[in-house]
Amino acid sequence: MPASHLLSLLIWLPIVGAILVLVFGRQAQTARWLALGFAAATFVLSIPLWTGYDTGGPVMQFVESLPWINALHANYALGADGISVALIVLTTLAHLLVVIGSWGQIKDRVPLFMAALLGMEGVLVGVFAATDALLFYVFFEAMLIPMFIMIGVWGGPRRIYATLKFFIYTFFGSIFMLIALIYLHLKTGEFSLASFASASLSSKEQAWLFFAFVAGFAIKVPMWPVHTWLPDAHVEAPTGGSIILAAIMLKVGGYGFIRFSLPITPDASLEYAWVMIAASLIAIVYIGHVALVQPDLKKLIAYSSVAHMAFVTLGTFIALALVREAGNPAGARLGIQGAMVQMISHGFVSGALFACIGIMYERMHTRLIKDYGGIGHVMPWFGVFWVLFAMANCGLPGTSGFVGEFMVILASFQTKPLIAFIAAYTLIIGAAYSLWLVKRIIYGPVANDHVAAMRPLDAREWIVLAVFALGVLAVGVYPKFLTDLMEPAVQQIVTQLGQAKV
Amino acid sequence: MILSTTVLLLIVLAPLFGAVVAGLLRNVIGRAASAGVTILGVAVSCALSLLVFYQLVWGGAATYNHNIYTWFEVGPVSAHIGFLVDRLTAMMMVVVTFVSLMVHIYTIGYMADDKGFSRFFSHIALFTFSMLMLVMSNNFLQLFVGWELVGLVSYLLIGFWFERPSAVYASLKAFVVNRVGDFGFILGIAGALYWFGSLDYANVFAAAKLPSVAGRTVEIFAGHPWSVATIVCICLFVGAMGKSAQAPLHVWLPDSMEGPTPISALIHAATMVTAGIFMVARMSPLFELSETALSFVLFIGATTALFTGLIGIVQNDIKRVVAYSTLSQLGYMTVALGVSAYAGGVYHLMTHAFFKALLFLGAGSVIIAMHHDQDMRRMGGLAKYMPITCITMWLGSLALVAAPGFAGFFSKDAIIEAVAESHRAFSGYAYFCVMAGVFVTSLYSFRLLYMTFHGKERFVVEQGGHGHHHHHEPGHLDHPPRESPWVVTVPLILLAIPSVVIGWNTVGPALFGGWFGGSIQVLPRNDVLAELAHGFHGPLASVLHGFTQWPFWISLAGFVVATWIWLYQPSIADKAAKALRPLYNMLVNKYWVDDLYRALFVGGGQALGRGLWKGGDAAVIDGAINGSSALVDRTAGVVRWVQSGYLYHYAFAMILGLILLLGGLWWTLAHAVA
Amino acid sequence: MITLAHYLTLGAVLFCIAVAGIFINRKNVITLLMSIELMLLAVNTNFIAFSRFLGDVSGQVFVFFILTVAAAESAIGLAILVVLFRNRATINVTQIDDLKG
Amino acid sequence: MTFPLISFYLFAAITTFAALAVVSVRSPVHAALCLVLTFFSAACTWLLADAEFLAIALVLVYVGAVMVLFLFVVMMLDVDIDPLREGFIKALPVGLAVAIVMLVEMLALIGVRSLQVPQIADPALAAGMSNTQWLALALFNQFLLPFEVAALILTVAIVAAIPLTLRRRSGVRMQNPAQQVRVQARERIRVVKMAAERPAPQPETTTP
Repeated sequence: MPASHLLSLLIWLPIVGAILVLVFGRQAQTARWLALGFAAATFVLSIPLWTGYDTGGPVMQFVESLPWINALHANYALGADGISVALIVLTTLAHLLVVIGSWGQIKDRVPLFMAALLGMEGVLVGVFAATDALLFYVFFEAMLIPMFIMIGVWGGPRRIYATLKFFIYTFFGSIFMLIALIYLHLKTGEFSLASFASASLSSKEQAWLFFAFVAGFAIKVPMWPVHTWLPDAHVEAPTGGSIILAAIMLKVGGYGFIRFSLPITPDASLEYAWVMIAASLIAIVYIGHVALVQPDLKKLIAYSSVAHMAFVTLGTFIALALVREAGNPAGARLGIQGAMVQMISHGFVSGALFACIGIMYERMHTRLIKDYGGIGHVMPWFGVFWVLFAMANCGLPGTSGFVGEFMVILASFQTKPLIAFIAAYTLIIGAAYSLWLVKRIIYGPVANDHVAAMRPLDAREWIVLAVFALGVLAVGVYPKFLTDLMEPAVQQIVTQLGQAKV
Repeated sequence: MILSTTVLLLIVLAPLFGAVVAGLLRNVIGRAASAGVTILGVAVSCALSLLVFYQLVWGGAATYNHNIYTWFEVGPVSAHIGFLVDRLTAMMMVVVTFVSLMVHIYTIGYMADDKGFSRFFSHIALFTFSMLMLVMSNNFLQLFVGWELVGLVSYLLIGFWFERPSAVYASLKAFVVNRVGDFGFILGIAGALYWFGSLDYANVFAAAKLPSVAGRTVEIFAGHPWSVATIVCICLFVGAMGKSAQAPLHVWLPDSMEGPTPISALIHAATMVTAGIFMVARMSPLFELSETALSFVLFIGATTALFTGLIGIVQNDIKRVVAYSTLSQLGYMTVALGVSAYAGGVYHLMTHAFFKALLFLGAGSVIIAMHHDQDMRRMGGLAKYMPITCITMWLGSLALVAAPGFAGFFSKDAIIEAVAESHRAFSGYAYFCVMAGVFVTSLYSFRLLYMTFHGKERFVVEQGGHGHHHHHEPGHLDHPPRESPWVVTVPLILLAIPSVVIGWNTVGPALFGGWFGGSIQVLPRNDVLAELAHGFHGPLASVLHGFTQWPFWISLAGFVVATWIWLYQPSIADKAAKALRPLYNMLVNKYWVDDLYRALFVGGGQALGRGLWKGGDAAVIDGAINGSSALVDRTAGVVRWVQSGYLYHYAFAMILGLILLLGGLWWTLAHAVA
Repeated sequence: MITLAHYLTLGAVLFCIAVAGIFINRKNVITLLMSIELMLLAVNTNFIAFSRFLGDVSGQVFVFFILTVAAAESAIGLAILVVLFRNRATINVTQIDDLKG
Repeated sequence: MTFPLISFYLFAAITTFAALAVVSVRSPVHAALCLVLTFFSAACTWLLADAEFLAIALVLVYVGAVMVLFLFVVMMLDVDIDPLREGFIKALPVGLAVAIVMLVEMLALIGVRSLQVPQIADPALAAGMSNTQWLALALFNQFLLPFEVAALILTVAIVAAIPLTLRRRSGVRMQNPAQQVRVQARERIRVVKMAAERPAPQPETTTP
């Protein structure tokens, strides 16, 4: 395979763009156009990643490796399998949409915002592309900085509390991950993920490492009960920040579980899978009910994100039990595929919902549900989009939200019917909170004069929502393009899971 | 002869095309074109369905079972979009597209003044697409997709007038209650995949018959082994209970009458609500494996058939009466399924689709004439103003009460006799319910007719100059009621024809002739219809036989009572209501089921959510987190005291350290020496 | 004979006097600085004694460096003192608590 | 009791008492003078330990330079000594207690170990050279780099002391040589173009 620098390009192009925006973007308009140019270029460049990924070829493609810190045997090593490719394309697309969507919404310090956004993009691509643990860790932590800036500068009234909570919470978790990485480095002398995966570890070592990784990733996902930073962060974050946070950043946690926990500590993952499964199931039921009663739009969607991401962890960890205990690798593949599709789908759906909330907030400057009502009369197209995304949020077939949940439920039934029974509760509670929300804000008589004065969607907003809608429908109608892309990677993970390390 | 994939695709996609065009371009192409394109789509679909039906039944075409495309494929698990078209499917396709076409045409008149005209057309066309996807599916995935999509369209259409809070509430209720059913349904699908190894019907049915699979049991509750077929079937049937509004998940259907009447006819009478019946019939090879599941089906169906019908007697909203009658009839169909008379259930589904759509559209016609007032207490004597509506409604009602010769007679009579033949658990209870149900049906049907079309006119026609005001007092009309325009009456007539005659030449093959072929499979020991077939000597004979049977006389008794009370002595009804106050209250309050659900699930769910939010998230989790940060803060506050800022304190600290160090050194050395 | 213990005792006594001086003159920076000089003297005495009695030149080299650093320290210390007095008009240490956390 | 020992006791006693005086006398000037005495007597004890070079250096550097600096500062700052003496008596018991505890500890430690050290001859003489030479050899061979660093530290200290104490007085007029050197011609003379003459103002015409 010829050497490719596509991944490097996708990482550094936006970061260079961020610097250029800061340097030349004194004028807000210049900054916007520059950012749009770079985001669009990155997205266009990420398409060959998808089209060029050979599902028949080796699992890791677009591989690059340069010595980085020789003393530690750490390399600047990049590579992408189907999972990474899907997440990277999602990242570049979401950022492009956020640049378009934030066009008029961000009015002060535009260059800084756009630079933070582009920096975020590069770093996120880096997270998904790194095959060296140290490099991964650097990107993993670097991700916090732009988000910290976004929430801290353009956030709402309680932004300081929210940023600190967000930062310290996630940072606290990732410190444990760093310790785990250092331990693995001492053990293997390298930092490459492949060497970590093949390292033989005793069950005690694995248990410690497993919980260290859990600390890092569970907070990121976020899993119950370490989810409370998310609603606060979302409520205070500007729209663009919320979209990136929900659509991409949360995925890093799920990605980490699949990339680190499963291959490196398979035995401990198996042993403690019940903890993760229980936490996921609790999240589905508990968080669903909590979401039901939220008075704040963003909190509601944030809680629903937690409940949906629980399907990701559920799908990931039932896979272990399926491979090892039930001897059912097919079910395990279904579970992991379901988790992955759920991540991509949630990227579209939650991103779209936060974009919708941003559009409402821009017009009304309130996030309280009780201030809205009857928007469908004044913004008909918006109502259509909103209903579509709400339906996707409650997993209606034909939308992306259904695919992942369906696969995970099918797979979890093969572990234990009881698990599927609890997981399927999301069908009811998800519909209840999503559609009750629709009832209160879109339907009904026009609530007040402010609602009546809301202006319809402008072209930019329409495009953003339409692209999200297309994504939601594409994944929902023909998920095969996604599952085929990820199948080799998933198969490899499941094979690895089958081999005990102890 | 082989069915053409193109034709089948066209059947499905034509309404979708109409829906998309009317939906997305409604502001561009205008109202007439939106209606035109959807009607054209559905008409194409209907014509081609008839063609397919013809090819299958008379053209000798083989059953079509092919995948169109793969939805996802993960290892050995694959999910497809594909079609299974056999006679059962073809019948459903014809029913769906025909009723849909009638409703489309009718809608032109009914929704003429509505500003959501184009949106409505786009929705009902989308519904047609979804329903076709459901019935034509050859696998569980697509079945579920169609299942949910019809639920979505039902949701959108019940809440069509979304400025009305009651409509929005009803739509939400319908969707969420359906979701409760889907909860079971998806578990059933997961179970089918797990135990039978596939999502395709054919594979599942084949696998389920294998002795190794059929004999398999699982202990859901410790110590009670259940066969896997029972679990899967009950789970699937829970889905059917949601969609086909069987007790106790029936609560959404009466409320769904908040939607425009055409969709009440199409979705909530003729097609969507029968999806559950269709599904169980489609799954007959599975259900046959589980006596337990069928008994469960029988019990639920019988309960629904009687008790929801009773509520219909006390309703005053014309559409709600019809809605409760639908519930009751769905109960009959379910009973048929429960006694393994799948063909009987499906046959009743078909006849019911025609006459119930007719009744709804007729009710709609009345509602138009009454300026969208639905209360029967403000009607009466409409027969002379709207004869076509009146006559067609009478025909529909006669079909509903199973007057011998009408379509309903053949199907309902077969069900009742099948129940009598059956020896399944609960069949006695079911027999009582269906017999009592016959009386109840007759009672509310004729009550509706009398209160609406006959007797005293209880509305006021205001003559004079204030004809321009648009806010009518209820029961006050500014001109005498008029017969509805032809777009309304033509569908009524077209639906009345099959309601009357369709039984005559279909009953034989459908029920007793094995017309459905392999689509419906019944174990010989369960085959009650085969028992009945011995007594079947053609439709005329059975009509004549019908006059001698109990159901006819019970029904006639209902007619007499209804005529006496509501045509001649209306005061009796009030007296009866007073005399039987507790019973009356129970019926008016729908057995308090709605109140119970509202308190238990809606209130309970919210209270639980609030408790978990305030108590779990805010108090415990955030309490722990903010508490730990507060702890750090407080510790820092204490430690801060050390940093007094006075140099001599630092010096003192250093010296203290030195003393300690020296003391320690001394101590160790002294010990070392010693 | 003068032994190592003699010198070490002298160093200890000087050091303790300096410590006491720091305690009892805690408000007077000048005396504090002088006490520090005394401490350094005590340390130097020890170094010299060890150098002499262990026959190692390093001790004396260190004394040399300590003298250098101590000179630098007192130069800077006094300069700071002068600036402090100029800005605050006092050298009372109890009034200088800018380091307070 | 040999003569060196007697001398040692004498110098040690003077050192001790002078040190006590340093920390206890009231006037800073007296304290500084006592410190001079302390250093001087300490230097004498160093001489007894055959460290001539350092003893002389102590006298020259400390007594000659640092203490004079102290005296300068003490005299230059017009310090009101009374508030600084507050708490002297109060802190005395603690100070003494701490000092005595430390002394006891140290003496105990000395008692434990130092007696085990054997007596040896003057190492410099044993090496056949003077103390200065002995020290210099080590300093310029083994410790050359630290020596240079020490020199640098001293320089830095001297340079730092100057800007710390320097202050610009307002209202003092002084030359800035740098500015004088950098001056350019066009800053001094500005050539302006203007008309050679300007029209005289028109007399106001008054109309009767």
